[in-house]
Amino acid sequence: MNFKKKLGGAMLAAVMSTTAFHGAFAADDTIKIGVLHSLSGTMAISETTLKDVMLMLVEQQNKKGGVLGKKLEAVVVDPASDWPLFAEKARQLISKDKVAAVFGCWTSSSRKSVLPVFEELNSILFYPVQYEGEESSRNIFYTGAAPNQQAIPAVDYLAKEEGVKRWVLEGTDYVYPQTTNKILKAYLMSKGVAEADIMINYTPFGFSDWQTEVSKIKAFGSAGKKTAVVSTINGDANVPFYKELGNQGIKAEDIPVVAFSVGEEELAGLDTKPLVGHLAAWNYFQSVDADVNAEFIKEWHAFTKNDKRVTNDPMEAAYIGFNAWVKAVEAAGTTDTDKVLDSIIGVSVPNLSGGTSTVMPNHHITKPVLIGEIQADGQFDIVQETAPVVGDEWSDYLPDSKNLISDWRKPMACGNFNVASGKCGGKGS
Amino acid sequence: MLIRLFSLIFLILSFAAPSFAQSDPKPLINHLAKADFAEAEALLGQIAATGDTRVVPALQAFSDGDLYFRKSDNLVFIGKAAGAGFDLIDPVTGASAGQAAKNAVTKIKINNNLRRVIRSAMGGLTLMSPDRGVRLSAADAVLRSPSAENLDLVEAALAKETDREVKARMEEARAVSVLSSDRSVDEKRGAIQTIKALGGRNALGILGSVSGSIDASLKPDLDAAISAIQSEQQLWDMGQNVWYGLSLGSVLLLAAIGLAITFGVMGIINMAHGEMVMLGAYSTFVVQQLIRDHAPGLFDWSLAIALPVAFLVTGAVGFVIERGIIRFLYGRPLETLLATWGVSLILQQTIRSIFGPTNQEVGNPSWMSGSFPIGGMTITWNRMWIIVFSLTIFFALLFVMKRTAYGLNMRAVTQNRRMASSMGIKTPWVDALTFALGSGIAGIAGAALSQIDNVSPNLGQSYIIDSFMVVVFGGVGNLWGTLIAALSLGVLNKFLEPVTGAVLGKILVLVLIILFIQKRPRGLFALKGRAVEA
Amino acid sequence: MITSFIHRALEGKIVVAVATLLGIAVLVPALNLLTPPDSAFHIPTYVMALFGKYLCYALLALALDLVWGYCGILSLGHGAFFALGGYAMGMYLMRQIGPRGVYGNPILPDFMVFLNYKELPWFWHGFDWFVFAMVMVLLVPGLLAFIFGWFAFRSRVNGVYLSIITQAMTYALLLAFFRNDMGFGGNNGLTDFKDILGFSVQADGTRAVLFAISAIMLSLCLIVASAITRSKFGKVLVGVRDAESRVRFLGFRVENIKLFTFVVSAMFAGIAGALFVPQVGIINPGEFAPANSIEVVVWTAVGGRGTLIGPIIGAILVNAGKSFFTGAFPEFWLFALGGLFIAVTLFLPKGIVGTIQHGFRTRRAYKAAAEAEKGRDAPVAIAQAAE
Amino acid sequence: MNTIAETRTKSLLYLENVSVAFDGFKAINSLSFVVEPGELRAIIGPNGAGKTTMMDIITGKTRPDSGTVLFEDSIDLTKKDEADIAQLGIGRKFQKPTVFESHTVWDNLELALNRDRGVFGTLFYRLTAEDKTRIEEILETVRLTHRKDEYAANLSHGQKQWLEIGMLLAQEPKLLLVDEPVAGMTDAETVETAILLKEIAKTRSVVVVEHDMGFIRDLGVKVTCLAEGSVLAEGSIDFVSSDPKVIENYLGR
Repeated sequence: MNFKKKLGGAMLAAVMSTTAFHGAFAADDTIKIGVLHSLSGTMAISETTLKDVMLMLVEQQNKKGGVLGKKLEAVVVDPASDWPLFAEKARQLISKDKVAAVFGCWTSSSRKSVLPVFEELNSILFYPVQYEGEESSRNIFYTGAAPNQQAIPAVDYLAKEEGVKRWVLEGTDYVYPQTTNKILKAYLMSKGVAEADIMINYTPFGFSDWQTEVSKIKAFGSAGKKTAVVSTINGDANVPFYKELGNQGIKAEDIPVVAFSVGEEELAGLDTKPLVGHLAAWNYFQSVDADVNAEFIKEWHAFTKNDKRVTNDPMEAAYIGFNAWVKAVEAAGTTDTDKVLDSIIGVSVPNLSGGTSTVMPNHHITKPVLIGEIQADGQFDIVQETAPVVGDEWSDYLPDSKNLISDWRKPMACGNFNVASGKCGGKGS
Repeated sequence: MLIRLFSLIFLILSFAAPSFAQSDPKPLINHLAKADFAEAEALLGQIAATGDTRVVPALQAFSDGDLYFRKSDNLVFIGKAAGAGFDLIDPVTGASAGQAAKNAVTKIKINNNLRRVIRSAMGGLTLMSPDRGVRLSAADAVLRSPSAENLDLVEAALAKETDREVKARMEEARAVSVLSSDRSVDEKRGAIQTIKALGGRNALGILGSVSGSIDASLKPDLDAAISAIQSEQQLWDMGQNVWYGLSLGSVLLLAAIGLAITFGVMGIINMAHGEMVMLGAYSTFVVQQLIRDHAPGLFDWSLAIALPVAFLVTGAVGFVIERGIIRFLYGRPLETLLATWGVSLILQQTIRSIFGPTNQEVGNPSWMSGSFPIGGMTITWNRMWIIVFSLTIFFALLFVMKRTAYGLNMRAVTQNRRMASSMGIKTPWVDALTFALGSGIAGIAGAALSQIDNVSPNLGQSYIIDSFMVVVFGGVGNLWGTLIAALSLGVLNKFLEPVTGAVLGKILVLVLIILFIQKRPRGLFALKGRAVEA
Repeated sequence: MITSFIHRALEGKIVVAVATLLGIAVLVPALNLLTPPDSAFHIPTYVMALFGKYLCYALLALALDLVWGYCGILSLGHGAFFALGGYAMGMYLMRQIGPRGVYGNPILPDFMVFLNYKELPWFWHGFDWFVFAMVMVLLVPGLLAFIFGWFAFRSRVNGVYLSIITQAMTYALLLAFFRNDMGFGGNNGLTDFKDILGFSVQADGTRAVLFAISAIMLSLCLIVASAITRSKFGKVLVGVRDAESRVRFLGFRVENIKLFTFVVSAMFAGIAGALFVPQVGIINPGEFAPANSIEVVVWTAVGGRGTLIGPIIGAILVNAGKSFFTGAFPEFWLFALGGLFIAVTLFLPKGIVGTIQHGFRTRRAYKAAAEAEKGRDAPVAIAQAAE
Repeated sequence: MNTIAETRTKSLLYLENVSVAFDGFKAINSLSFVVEPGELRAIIGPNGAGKTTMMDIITGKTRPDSGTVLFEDSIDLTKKDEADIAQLGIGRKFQKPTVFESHTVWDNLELALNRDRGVFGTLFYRLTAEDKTRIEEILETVRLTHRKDEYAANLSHGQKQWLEIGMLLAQEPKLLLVDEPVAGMTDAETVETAILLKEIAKTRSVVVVEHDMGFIRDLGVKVTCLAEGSVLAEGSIDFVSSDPKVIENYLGR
């Protein structure tokens, strides 16, 4: 009987000591930032790299003298690919560790899970991954691509340069592909593509047997019109997909595949020779020819002590987000959330493709869109680069969001202002 | 299209003087240095029109991304990476043109569209090659990218061709070119028949592509040909589906077969089974890596070398797990579930710590890449070898279990431990070896699965549930049941998939298994009688 | 009848546990709300939220203990019932957002708007009404358990087979809820809740009340579980666990006994899920993942199955450990968890509470044996002489 | 011999032409067998003769492939499951003593009592004075009164056998099937058990399967010898043990 109480006591003590443990590091002359990326579980495959990038950026910044004369300190936690744990860890970072800002999340689910926490506790999250849009929070900055910064330019390229008339929208069955494909379908139809020339198809997460799907694509592609596949297939399912494509002899010259979730890191697990010519659309490729990029890659190799480690788009997004935050904090002279939120809008920082990216009032950033073809060495050959594009959080091609805009500057300070009704949604007014 | 046309006109105008007089392709090739994609396309047309077969290596190099121009003088060369720079080769004569540092030359951009143009152009240019194989692939190239420009070349080549197979292919290539040309209606009608006889998806595509523009009088012939090919294709699709099902089934079999021993025969709910598969895949990766670094010539043998390595590595890990943990848990099956789940977490994290969380590249040896056609079906080599391989393992295992002394001991121990031990069988050894065998087979399976799936620390997780379903569905303790269950679930899945979609298909299969277990609580091939209850 | 039923539940250690829980239900929110933040006794909101979550997990573990510890049914699918209860609550919370969603649609939740739903799917109706939603919290998991159990127990699917098909069940539900066409928000699930019964879910006061309710529900369920296991029915349950065929040949309908327990347990899990959702602010298909259900088994095993109190302690301990490790030593969390699984099965097969109880019981058994020694009669004496 | 029609009218248990096969092996082969009310019957036979399978069929654990199994002339047992059959009044003791080891002796008997066995009946069950007396009686009968509060796990093998018999008594069956009750018992225990069974058989029918010929002699009742799934011989122990077929099949070995 007694032992239950004792156990309870011991447990409380354990939790308290965790607090103490962290507290010990909380010296006054450091500014803490949170790193909220899964280091175990299914998402570790993608997110661990971003944790490393953040640690590298913090180290570099400290070499430059830190921020506001204080050293930065990264607090790394592991939400273990478990969405409710993301919320718990976010709460812990903000309330207990008192971090000034958090860099993290990969999947939309994890972002949706922490969003209420950031709004409630009024902190800042930098989210570095391409996503489906349809969201704008006062406390979140979206430095990855919105659909218009990736999907639409890619489709334009295929239609123009390759004369594609028939489209397969192949995706993993979750929100990002569903939304992107809805937007793309509306866009393609607005460009005069017939509904019969669009095939949408979904597969489960981690799908590995692509034989039927690939032969379906082949069949759809044999109608005599130039066909392309727009792939929003998620991480793990890509390797077997491309292997099947290669083995069934679908060459990029016949049916090109353009992917939005396949970057250098994913290709690192693949023999890319049969895939030469298939495409990807991102805002950054490791093969970008720019001095700032060469420098970044050099530092990355030095930091990871591995000159085979590749760089990729979410890393660039993390880089931009981090630098924008640093600049905004320097400008505001404080890490206070409200002041930083004010000062960060309009901040321009160099991106890794040789230009600059600006934080826009809708909490998205400007970035050029690059289309690359896969090469035999696992890198991308950039075949097109656009002028910088502003991330569009509310798609113009979805009926319910085309009237919405987001502008977090005062006096509007609204994430979903309806230009038709002249009201800010979500406030109940 | 319009833009292309304009740029073509622009090009012709801008290069008007040289292009008319040109029979030497070299200046044309040099123009590629500063051309954008549209200009390059026009230039390629002109290069092909010279009919000069000396340009073939340059076109090939362009297609492979090996064509460079020298920044100092904008001259174009084929570049072969050599040390820190490039060996430059003259694009037409093939003569060496010295070397250049990496930053002294720039790669000429290429995209899919240009590659397509090159393929067609090269097809036309190499139709007359003295090499039979080259002619055959040239005819193929023409067949795959029909273009009216190739028609004269094909006909010229046809006239000289003597080899029967090549001739037949060229006839088909001619038919394809005829359809997109402005030849007479009769000639086109003949072409439609030739293509119809050719059959297959490609033929369907060719006929479909002209259906909009073809002469109205040919329309009935065309439609008849299309529907004939389609209905034939439907039959082949059925066959193809069965094949896909068997192939998926063989993957399930591979994944499950080790479990059929550790779970089915020994009764251990081995949740670490998936991680054994993963370890096998990582063993393969390490072996390939060593071969790449030290003996690249052996690469095609890498899988053959990796198989025993994977077997031994995972077998050894299995041995350690059995001796260290599982032997204390016999008779408590549900607790083996907990312990082995713990083992699986530790193995996953260990691999993640050593190799990192990202996918590792495991290459396909050449004999496992690509595909070959059987009628209207495409059989990929890797799937085919995996089917062969999984059946081989299955029968080898069956042999070990039923025909060897060790197999007899193993069955004796699992049926009545005490009796077996009093008969002088060293039960601890048999247990450890059996678990090692099951693990080792999972490892081999991992080596094979590395050919079609991701090699990442999560690899095992994706197979564990399916594996249990197969063993339970087949009937625990029955190897034949495992085989039948794997293949039938594979085929069922592949027949559901086109109807319901992949996601719903998978859910339905799970629900069907649940329902089936209600009907036959001990699987397809369950032992009956009193023994089961004991 | 009912009073005696409940009265029977209140055995010594259960009383202590319930008292402790009720004490926590009052004390923790009070310390959170009434003390100033810099006080030494102040419990920060995030700690309270954390413990609220642990309490929900504890209830889930208790639910599993009822079927596994007492009835011998190792369910690897209890996460499914938990998630279904959570979804029922989540649907209520979604409907409460009303026109405050980003698109301002008064009826449709945001995810339906941007996926072009024209109207509310039929199964969403009624969830704007709290009482209905709460009934569903019990009914949906209960019904699934009933249907599943009705088939499985009637066909005498047992042991490992049952475990595997419960796993198949939760896996199938995982895949189904991932599908966007199901109308449950796909992989993002349901999130961004605003208020519950008119109170903001993010306010400290609401959180404190939710915490208190979690603790109270846990005590209630503990009492019910104790009453069940200490009744004659509970003895039959243990009988089913230890010698199912004997129970059958005594004339009990084993399938009904299992079914009742399974359904009650699923409902407990549903309640746990429903309390979990407003406290963590999200429910998504990840909760259906088979690995989650296996983790519940571990909490139960660590604490000691068949002890009711043990699983509660196990759930809280393991999750506190998880919070600690994933914060302090992120890379080692899986090693620690994996090691725990192995250590518990090898060295503490009865779990923490089970081992302690076993200690007591062995001592009692020695005493009893000593007494038997004194009063033994002829056959026993002969039997022992013969040995 | 009686005609079939005559037997049917007064039999408690009636098996005719029952067959069952497991994976091609005929465990029971057109077996016919009758037990009359109040009868104590012994069954012998070599291993694999189908004794336990026959009990499985009677108690509903195994379904016969063909044949008739009637209880009290009218109830078709092949249509019922174990719980139904137990509730009809057929009790069964297993070869290996099967009691609830983590319950006390008292609880074991309480569970076995012939009371409402439904979910809610058991949930709200309270021990009445009448039930208490009944349990105490049985405890006396099976000589376990002094160990009533002990966990069944702590009983000796013989005591477990008795506890199981006690549980069957608590069940108040009309027919009791007892599978090798004295296996592993000491001689003294065996003698006691024979006395106990005869006492029980005064109020109900009992079928005993046993190998121990001495024990069967002690019982002094009609004996049926099974071999290869059918009846080889039936009659007094002397009659059966002098049957040449029985000697060849069973005793002779």
